[in-house]
Amino acid sequence: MNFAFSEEQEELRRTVRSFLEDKSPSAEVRRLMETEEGFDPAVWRQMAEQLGLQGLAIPEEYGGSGFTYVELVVVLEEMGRALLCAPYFSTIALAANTILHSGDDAARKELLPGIASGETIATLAFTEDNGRWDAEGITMTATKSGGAYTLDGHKMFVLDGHTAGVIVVAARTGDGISLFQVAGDASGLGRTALQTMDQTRKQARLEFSGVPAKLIGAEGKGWDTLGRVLDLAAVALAAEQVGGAQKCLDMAVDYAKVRVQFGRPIGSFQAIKHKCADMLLEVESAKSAAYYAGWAAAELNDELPVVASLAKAYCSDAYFHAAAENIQIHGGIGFTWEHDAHLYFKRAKSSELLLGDPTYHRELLAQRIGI
Amino acid sequence: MNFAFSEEQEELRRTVRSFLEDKSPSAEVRRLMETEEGFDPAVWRQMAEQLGLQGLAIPEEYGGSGFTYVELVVVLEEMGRALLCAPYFSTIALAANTILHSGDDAARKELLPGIASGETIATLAFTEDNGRWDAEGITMTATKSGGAYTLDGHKMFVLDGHTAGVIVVAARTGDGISLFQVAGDASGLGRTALQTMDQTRKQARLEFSGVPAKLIGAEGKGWDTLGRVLDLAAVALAAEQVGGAQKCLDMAVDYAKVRVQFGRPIGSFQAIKHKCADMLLEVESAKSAAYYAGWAAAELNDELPVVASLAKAYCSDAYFHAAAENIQIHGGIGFTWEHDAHLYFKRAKSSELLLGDPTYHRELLAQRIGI
Amino acid sequence: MDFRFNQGEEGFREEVRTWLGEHLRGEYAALGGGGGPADERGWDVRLAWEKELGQAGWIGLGWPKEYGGRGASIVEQGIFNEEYARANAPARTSFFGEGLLGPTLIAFGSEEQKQRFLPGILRAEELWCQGFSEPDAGSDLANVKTRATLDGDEWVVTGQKVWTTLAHHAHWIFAVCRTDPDAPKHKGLSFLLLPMKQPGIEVKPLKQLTGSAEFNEVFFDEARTSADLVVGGVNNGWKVAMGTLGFERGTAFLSMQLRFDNECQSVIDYAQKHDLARDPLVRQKLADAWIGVQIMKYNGLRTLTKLLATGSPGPEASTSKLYWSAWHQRLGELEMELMGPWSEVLAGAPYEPDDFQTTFLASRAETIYTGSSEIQRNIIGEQVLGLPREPRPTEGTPR
Amino acid sequence: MDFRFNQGEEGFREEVRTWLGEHLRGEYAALGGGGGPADERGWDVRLAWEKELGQAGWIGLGWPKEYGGRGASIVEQGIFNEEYARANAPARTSFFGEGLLGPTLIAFGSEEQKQRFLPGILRAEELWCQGFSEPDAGSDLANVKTRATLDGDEWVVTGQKVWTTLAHHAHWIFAVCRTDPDAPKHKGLSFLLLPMKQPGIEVKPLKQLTGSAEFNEVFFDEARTSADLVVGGVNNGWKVAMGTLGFERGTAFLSMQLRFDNECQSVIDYAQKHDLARDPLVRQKLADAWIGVQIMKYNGLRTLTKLLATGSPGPEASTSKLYWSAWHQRLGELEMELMGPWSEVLAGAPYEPDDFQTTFLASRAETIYTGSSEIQRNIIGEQVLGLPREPRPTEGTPR
Repeated sequence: MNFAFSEEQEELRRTVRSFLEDKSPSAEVRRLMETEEGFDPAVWRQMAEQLGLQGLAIPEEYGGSGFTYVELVVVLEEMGRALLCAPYFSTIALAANTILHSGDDAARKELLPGIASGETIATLAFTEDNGRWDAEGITMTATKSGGAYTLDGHKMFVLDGHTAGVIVVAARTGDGISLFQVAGDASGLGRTALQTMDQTRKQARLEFSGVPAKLIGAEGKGWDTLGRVLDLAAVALAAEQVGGAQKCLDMAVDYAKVRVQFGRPIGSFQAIKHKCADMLLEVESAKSAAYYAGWAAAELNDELPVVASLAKAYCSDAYFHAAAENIQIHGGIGFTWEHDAHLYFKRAKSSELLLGDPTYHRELLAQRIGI
Repeated sequence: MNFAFSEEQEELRRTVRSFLEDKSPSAEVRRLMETEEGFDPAVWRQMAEQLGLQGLAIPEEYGGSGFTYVELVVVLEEMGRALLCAPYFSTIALAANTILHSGDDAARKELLPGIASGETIATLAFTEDNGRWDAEGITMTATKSGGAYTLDGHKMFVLDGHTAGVIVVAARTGDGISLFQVAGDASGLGRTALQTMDQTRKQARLEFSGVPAKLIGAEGKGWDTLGRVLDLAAVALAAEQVGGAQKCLDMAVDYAKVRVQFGRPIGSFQAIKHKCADMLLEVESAKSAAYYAGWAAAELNDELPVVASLAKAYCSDAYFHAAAENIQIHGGIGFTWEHDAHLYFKRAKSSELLLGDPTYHRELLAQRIGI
Repeated sequence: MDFRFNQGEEGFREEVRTWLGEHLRGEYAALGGGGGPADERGWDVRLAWEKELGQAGWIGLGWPKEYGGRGASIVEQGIFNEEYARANAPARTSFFGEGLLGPTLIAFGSEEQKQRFLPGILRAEELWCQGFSEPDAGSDLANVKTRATLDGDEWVVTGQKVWTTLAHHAHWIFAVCRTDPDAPKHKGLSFLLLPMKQPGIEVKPLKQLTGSAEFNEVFFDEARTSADLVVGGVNNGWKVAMGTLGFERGTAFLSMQLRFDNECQSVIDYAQKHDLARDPLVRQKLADAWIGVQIMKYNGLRTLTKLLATGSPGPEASTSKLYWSAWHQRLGELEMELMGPWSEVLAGAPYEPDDFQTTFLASRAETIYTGSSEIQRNIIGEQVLGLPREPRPTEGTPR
Repeated sequence: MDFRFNQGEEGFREEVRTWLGEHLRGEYAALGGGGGPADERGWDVRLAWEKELGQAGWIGLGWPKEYGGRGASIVEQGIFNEEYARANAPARTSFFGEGLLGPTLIAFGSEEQKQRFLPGILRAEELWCQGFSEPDAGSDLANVKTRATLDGDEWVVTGQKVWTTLAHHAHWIFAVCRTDPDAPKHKGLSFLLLPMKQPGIEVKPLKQLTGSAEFNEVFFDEARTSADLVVGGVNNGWKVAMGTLGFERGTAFLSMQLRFDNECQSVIDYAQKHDLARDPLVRQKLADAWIGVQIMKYNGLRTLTKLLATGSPGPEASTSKLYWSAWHQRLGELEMELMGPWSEVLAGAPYEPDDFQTTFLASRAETIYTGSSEIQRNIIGEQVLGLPREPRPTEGTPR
């Protein structure tokens, strides 16, 4: 019984934090979020080459270093804390997980090494205009002609869809939901970057018209893979949320210690002190949930579906609450553009809705525990 | 445009408050709540004879004094404040309203004068084991044989059902829901007082086996009457809730001013002060809702169904919150039996559930405003 | 208790409606009810419209007739605001002059000051802005640091104000400045009037989380104004400023409530249009939002009645800001929930939130400005409920 | 990170299970896990059971072996508590002796005190109660007014304690008394041990809103105890009492979590049995309650790990009381909501709430006793987050 990170994992955290403090300070986040691409290719390369972050949890046989999901949780938490602008979540939590769990060894061998090395940016095109994260939400169709597939229709809200070199697409054939691999520059593929409220994570709309696609895994078995990937991605997102929430708490507490009103630091007033205490309770509880879920993801055990929804629901609420309270505690300065509080606030909201909101995940959890 | 009580209405309030301070102090509430009957017949008589409270809103032609629902709201608010143990709500808000709006002038002439004079205690037997407050909840049947009706089945949670001399019963005939008048001592009627968590308002279970009953109003048209009565009763209950909530706020504020901890009155701490401020906001808002609903009830205008549900939903939440915070602010003494805080807390919960809980009324409101 | 208006009041309502019907046309009508302080689109049209209002005598509606107002009753002011909002007429540009400085001058100003400034407000020819908040005096007005010293027949002012709405358009600013640095905190302040268009004043827009700049920073670097432009006497600024803050409440709440009512309805419409209103969870939240905005109305009508009867609002008025700011924040969150992933998509570049997104973002500021929710709870606890104050190191009174 | 137990720990679990399987039979098993402090039913059976536990060495599990304990690790203590709760074994009677006084004596007591009192606890022959709270010292222990003066070789104690669980059954009380009225508030206190069965001590049950008396008032009227029964030295009681409060946390949270888990499941069962679990609103609330109790478990395991690694719990431990008391209150409210009008009907006369009703009522006390939620937030804010304290007229430290 040991609910703690190992010394190696703590060392990884320190390394990543120090790297991100250097490469993703507020000024850099603000510079990148104003660009359409939304990331710095040089930093992306360094993440792969210097720290091996992209390949961290990819098995060694596919060019990664074979660490577990627990290490991934550590990395994602730090990225959430730093508001890193980079296609890491889309490439690793969505695309790499999908390829890894697709049962398609050829696809793994073809795609994972490029991801691990940082060469390939990838994503998963799942949602459509209906915005749903369940199987019924997938209505795009794939047509088989000869041995080849073509895709027609559209995908919406695709994370980093306009910059990804490889897009894994969920679409329907006569056999059901299937997974396809499409090149970012495929003919017939139109990609439009969306202007988003949270500018630190980019989204795109993808229009497919007769786009040639390659099947990943077995036709009609796509949901088996996607169900698991959604759970794994929820755990990854919960970890990001925990990092962001802790940062909001840190900002609020630091400010409450130095900001003086009525002759006292505002943190000495119970109204502020008790807000911070409640934030701590929620942030610590969110950590417990996300870390436990990280372990279940590493073990791929039976608890995973339940704790994934649990962590996503709880961490979403905790992050949004912490980000909102952080603005309130900062007072006037807290809602200016120049202060970072709003960046976390917007990220908290976009993360809350990504992969389904807390209401959706509580319902999912109810089903999964047999209510 | 005038949203205030008239000087006469304020005088009525002062009179009722002073009467109840005299007749329904804490010791008397505690004495009566331990009895099975749950009220003092002498006080009930004085209410009628000295103050004319039972006949207040009953038209003069039926022996009342013909005041409006606004005056009734004032009286009920004071009764809620004093936790008066008496069958006033059941007799006036439920039974008298049902008879008055039944369209049955013979029944009005037969029953209302007795109610107005304080001779008759009456109630409405609506709910059954299913606890529902909608038409579907009524399953008890009435059988017509010759010109006479008999009732079979049971009613549950009937307010003051074991002490009422006249029981208005909602039951089904082939034509639908109909209203019946049954004497409290009718043959075939079994009455069992329930032990209730809130001891200040008594409930009973009624078993009917071939009980002779007299039709009130037209057969099958009972729901037309009951629908209106439920709205009027909701307004009455909201008024009671407002009185109780204000009392909880008063108790909490008074205590916070004198209770010293850490060398200061606890009301000087923001944690307590801000709780009280939030309570004030809710109590004042509850008043606005209940008073406005009282006016709509007096006018019997089109707004009534909507504002009745609005007031019931909001005042229920406000009262429960105020009663719970009152205990918290009192600390240890607040959860002892000897302190009155728990009496209000229990009354708040029973009132919250009576006539349907806030969730039920919000749904009803949504339907009523066309959502 | 009666919620109908009397004949005279209904007549006044008819007059307002008729006038708006005749004048709110063409480019004025096209503007719609939008136009926040940061919205530069149609600014000239809004100014022209405001002058039309002034010519017709709608500015200074509640001011005494001797100062050029119409002496309208509070109910009439409420009716005007209500009809104005209902007609979706342009956002007002003379709020700070009409609502705050005018009443302050009428109460505290010299006869010369009244003669000099009231007509410009009534004709919408001189726009005002308010210089109270400072970086170190957010909720704590007594902590104002902007200094004013007398140099011959002129005040020389140096310092900084923040959260100054409309500063870039205003001709004048009324500002609380420290004129006696040695006096106890709230005893050394004066309420000065300064012309904005001078070298010593610089206005910088303060961009908010919405991407636009509803507020400004105003920097004073030896800005100058005439020595007689101090309102209510030198070192008496605290009292005058408290008076101004009192006027801030006014009767605007009815039109505000109407605006919120419209917004609530648009949320319900959105839910129905997108087939979300059948979801029992959504229905609860919509009903809750609707209840909230109705109670805002009832509370407002009670306040109005109290004002009419006693000249001062009841306890429910002090809770108004706390109430609506929290309600509006919840509504913004509901709007995002209903929009789901679409809530992330902006209407345009570079950063153009739609109405729902703007509510969600801008409502975070509403629980902070003009007295944060925490300060409101202090005020209610201490001034309404009479709970004891905290031991305070300074003597400042919270705004 | 690994949530599996090692072989030794699994072996220990097996040992506990086997022993409970063999001994928890007959009238012991019939008692079930119930039996709050106010529940007199089966008291003699509970006492006999506690002695069986003592004989088998389960009392003082975590005490050092030299004082008769088993020196069990924190994980083993957690496992024992977990299995004990899972087996639905009777509520313990020796909590105050085993969990609070024992560790306090081991840390602060004299050798004579240890020899005199530890064996009686380990054999469940002497029961203890705790005399800290007073009517005027609810959250403010430094404000204790009960006086103790030395009269020859005896302390003479006069005053009153409240919220004293089990006082009517206890043989001894450990009480914080004021021994130097002239010293600063928390410097004049001593930690005394007094026999309960004496003319100077009167115990009165304190009836709660549940209708039963979980707590007592204890009145001291020249009660006496031997001069040497002061723990940790005269006028050093503040430090000793703080130590005792520290032990209060212990490892009981895992069994508490398990109890809450069971209760949460019974709520889910109730909803399903009464066909309420198909309602989307109810499903949200059930899922939320379930999430809450799971997170309580995860938090507990993190605390356990920190305790193992560093000897002191992490920040999440300080939030535990705040968390579970709020969760349990919400659960109680959900229980009432699900029961609907049936929630009003008591199981029997005169006032006999069922399990759900008891949770609803008793949980109001849980956010108050052993440090109210407000005090907990102060502690977290100041001691964990390092936020500045308020200016305080007295020097008392909040409990």
